[in-house]
Amino acid sequence: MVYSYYPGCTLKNKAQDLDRYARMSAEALGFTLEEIKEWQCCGAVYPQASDEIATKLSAVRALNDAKEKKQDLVTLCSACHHVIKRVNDDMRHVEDIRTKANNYLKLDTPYEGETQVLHFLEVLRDRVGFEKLKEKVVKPLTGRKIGAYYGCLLLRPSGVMAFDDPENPTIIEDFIRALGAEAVVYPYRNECCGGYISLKEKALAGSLVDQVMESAMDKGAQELITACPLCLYNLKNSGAARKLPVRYITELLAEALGLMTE
Amino acid sequence: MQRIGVFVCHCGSNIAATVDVARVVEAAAKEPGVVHAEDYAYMCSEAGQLKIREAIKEKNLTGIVVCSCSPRMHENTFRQAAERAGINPYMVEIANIREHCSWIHKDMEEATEKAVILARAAIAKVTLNAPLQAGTSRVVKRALVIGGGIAGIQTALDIADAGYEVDIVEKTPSIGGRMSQLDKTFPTLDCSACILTPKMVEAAAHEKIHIYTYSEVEKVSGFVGDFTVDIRKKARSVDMSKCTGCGVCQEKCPSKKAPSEFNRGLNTRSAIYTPFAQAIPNVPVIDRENCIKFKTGKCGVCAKVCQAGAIDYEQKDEIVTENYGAIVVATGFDTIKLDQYDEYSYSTSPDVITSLELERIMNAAGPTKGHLERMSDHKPPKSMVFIQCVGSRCADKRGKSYCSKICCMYTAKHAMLIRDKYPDVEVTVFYIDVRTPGKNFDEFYRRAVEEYGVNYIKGQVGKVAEIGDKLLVQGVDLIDNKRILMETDMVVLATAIEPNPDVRKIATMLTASIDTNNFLTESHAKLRPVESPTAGIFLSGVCQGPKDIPETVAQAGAAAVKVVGLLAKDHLVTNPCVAKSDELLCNGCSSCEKVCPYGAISYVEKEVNDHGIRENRRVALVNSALCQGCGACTVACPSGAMDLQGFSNRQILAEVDAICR
Amino acid sequence: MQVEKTQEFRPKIVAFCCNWCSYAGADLAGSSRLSYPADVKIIRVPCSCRVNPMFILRAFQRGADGVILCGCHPGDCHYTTGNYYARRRMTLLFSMLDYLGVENGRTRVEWVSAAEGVKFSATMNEFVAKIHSLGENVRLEDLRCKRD
Amino acid sequence: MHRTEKEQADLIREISGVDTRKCMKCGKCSASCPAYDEMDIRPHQFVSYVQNGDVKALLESKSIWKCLSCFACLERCPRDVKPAKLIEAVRLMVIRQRGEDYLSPNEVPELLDEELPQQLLASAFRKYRK
Repeated sequence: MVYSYYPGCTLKNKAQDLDRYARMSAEALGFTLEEIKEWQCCGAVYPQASDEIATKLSAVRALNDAKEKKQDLVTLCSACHHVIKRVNDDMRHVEDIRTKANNYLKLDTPYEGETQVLHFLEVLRDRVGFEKLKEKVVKPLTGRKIGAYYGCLLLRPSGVMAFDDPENPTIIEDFIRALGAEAVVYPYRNECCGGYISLKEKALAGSLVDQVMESAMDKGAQELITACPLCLYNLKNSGAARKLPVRYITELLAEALGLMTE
Repeated sequence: MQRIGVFVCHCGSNIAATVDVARVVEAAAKEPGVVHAEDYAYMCSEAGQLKIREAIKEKNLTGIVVCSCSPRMHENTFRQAAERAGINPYMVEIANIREHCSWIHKDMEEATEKAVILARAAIAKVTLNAPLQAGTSRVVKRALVIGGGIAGIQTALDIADAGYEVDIVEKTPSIGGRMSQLDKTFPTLDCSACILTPKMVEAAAHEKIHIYTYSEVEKVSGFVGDFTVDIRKKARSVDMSKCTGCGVCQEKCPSKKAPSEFNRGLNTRSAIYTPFAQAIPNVPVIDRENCIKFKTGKCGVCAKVCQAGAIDYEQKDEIVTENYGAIVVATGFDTIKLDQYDEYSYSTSPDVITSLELERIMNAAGPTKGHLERMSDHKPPKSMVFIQCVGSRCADKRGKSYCSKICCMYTAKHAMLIRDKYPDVEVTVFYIDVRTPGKNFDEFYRRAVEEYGVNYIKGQVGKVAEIGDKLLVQGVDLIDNKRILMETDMVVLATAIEPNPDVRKIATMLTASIDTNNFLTESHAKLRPVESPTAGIFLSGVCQGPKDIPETVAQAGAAAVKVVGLLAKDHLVTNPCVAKSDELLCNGCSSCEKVCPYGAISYVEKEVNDHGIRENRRVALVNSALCQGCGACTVACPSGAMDLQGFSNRQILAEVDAICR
Repeated sequence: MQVEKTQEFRPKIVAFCCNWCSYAGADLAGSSRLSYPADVKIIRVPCSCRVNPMFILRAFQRGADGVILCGCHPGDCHYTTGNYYARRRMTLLFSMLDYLGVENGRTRVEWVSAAEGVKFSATMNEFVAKIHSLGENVRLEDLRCKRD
Repeated sequence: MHRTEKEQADLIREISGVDTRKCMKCGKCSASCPAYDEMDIRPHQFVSYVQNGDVKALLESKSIWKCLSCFACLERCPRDVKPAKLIEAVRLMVIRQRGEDYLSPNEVPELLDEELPQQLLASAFRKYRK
């Protein structure tokens, strides 16, 4: 199975691990991530205003590229996933945005939201299956207590993202269990890490990260995993010193699949 | 040639403010066949009706049109007026110029123009009306009540006390309903069981009441006065005639892991069980899904210990068919599922509970024997938080659009009871609005605040998070405009109520209409609140809309009076607007017979005289006692032989023509 | 002003409403003061299944610009199955009308319960707007049997 | 172009797509907001300020730079009001109309560190600048 793949700017730079281990794991699990040509930055935040069109175009280009290849579009970074899924929803349901975006892009056939956008985790859950994944694990992570950090962008708004229950998600926990580790459920796993605010509002971001860390430690987590480079950065660099190690979901996956080269 | 009179009602200013009634009169008077037209302030008043009667007599009218409110309001009034003046009541047509015109339009010109057109359509129709004679049908002097909660019990008692037979069908093993799960009741704090149990006993002992528990309505046919109902008596696996209710079987049953429905899953019960100690009948049932004997074939402990020999593993479901003159729906409510509201940690923390669960915890017969304690570690709480409107008043997909009505009061009750019994426990209520319309209700709520020191904070809670063995409640105080982060031991969610999920199935069987929230629709929101628009179907309790106990009991009594009023009649006048076949046009194809939902059409071999030619033909015959007048057959008929009296093809076409003129 | 008024397109719209659900829904729209254009005129029928395709053809023949049929929601029919018959009949009729040149937008079946005053009004507003966008039903004009 | 406060409120409603009349004033948006304590005008107040046409105060509010766009208010609102979209609309109004950027390229070098992901800069520029 071949999927179109949109890595996004950060995965080509600071978050190369997230990208590299995803590709390796995909091959091991029997699917291929085929990077789309000439992708542009998704903009990292979804433009909420109804009159913003130009800022959504790079997402539409990526979506159309996948459509032309008749492939589903897979993303990894939470921000890219959020932006692309929501823009796709706009292209499907908001006539005004669809018309204007197509007018700008002048495609041969207009893009109307045909592409299915999947997060890497959704591919694992819905296409590969966590049971199947479990069978492929060669180095089960037995005994490790791992907390999932979802953040906000993957889950909300749930109506559009349709990723998981926005208040009590289970997909990353199921993923952790499939890899043989113990999933630690803690209440702040879906609260914001501070996002872009950490650039200028250090104190606010710090208090949010502390809350997440404290909550995860309170429930007995020994390490955290996330899908988002910005979450990872904030969790590591904001707030108090008392911290759990944070890694990408794909690092953990590669480790359990025995793909880590040490 | 018909002589038509047209009567235009002002309805005070309801119609006259937007419709120029004088112009309607003027326009109507010019229509062919109209020999009289006038307007009056209130046509439905005695004086208005007198005007109609006088005009009928003076002008020798053969038919009348009243331009007024909806025919659903006053069609009968005017039909009776016509009949008193000596013309057939079905020679009356209503032009609805209030609900369909004056109330929805603002522009006088536009509304008047429309009123004239509606009047013309009614005139065109009445010109083609023919006198109709209503037939009669029998009334079975027995009522069925679906649901054995306080609503159903009260309705049944009131009907039975009036001297009529009543059957109660209850789905669970005992009557009692939600009220039997409550600990105390507002605003007087009487013990719920103490006031309910005598009613349950009275119902069970009443010679006119028959109770089917662990039973469900399976099929309904017939119509007002004469319904035929199939009741499925689910296999109890216990012979009711032999069981003495000693309870040994429940004690000895080795399978004790089934969640107790009665205690809202807070503890478990045995596989053979009665839901609660005061259950009526006091005869257990075997829950076959959890019974070891039924699962593996081994066990049989209950049969061994039963001295009465009442256990019967071979028992089968039984269908009972009964006839009823009236059916009362009293199917009640449940709380909504909270799996969509996990910002309050209901799925993850056992110390976050619903108010109904708290009732069980507070109850001496409940899972904690009435001790207030946390379900996680069985420690008594030092502080508690109540969150109001969870799932009520929601415009999103998760919740319900309506106010559940009872939550403000029961939360005040819970808060007060806890402060009374455990004065050291801090109680905080987060509210959006406190709604206390009802006798002594606001006083009750104020007592909770002023005498019992319950802390009310205005502002909905955003999140409840488990931190250590505490719950962190994150909210705001909208009055102080301040963040609230409050550690507490227990959180109680005032969960929205919704109609019993089975009600949709039941409403479909009864062809009773239901609204988008699954509440049964009443015939008129103000004037006929306990009747369904479907004749012979009555509504009791929360199945019609959120209600507290006093309102439920009042409505249950009202429904009973309506049933008694129906059963007191020896026969009913049937709707004469039924189908009729023209045997000369009928080609005997059976198309009509196939679409009739009532089996009202049969075919007979008959000699007909077709313009002098006598021959035997197979023709359709409508049984007017069975026909309900839907008209499905009239459209199915390929030869145009079948027509509906009162809504004939010619009449409807005349209306179409008048509107499109 | 007056000249404008007479030139303004005032569509003729016939709404067949079943007595039990939609007619009551229209009553509720009225008592809730939920307005919709006066162009809509309602004819009460006992059930949506009483509506003979002939009635609708006649309406278009007489110059109606739109016809809407409202009945109880599927499963809620007062007569159990009437609305299913109506739905099937109308599907056929509407496709035939479309073939004859009466666009699909001019005909509509909608389920409105007795409690759905809001839906009734919204449906009528929508339908009238649709008829306005389609304009006068000129295509059948030539086929109309004119009396004079 | 000069707009009255009422016109500005209408513009905010238009670009946000928010119907402020749907609000039942329960405060759940503010109760859910992680940045609540940093805000001078709180999420629930944004709704009533726009409803009442008090736009000037909103344009001067520091809250528009504190909103995380985490959508907690939007997700949990029982009335589907979407306060986050209102805040975004006000922020856009400020950076579009007054050209008042909250972040200048000159500040960036000293805010950078070794691990800082590109995504952070991209989103901050989107949120803070025209």
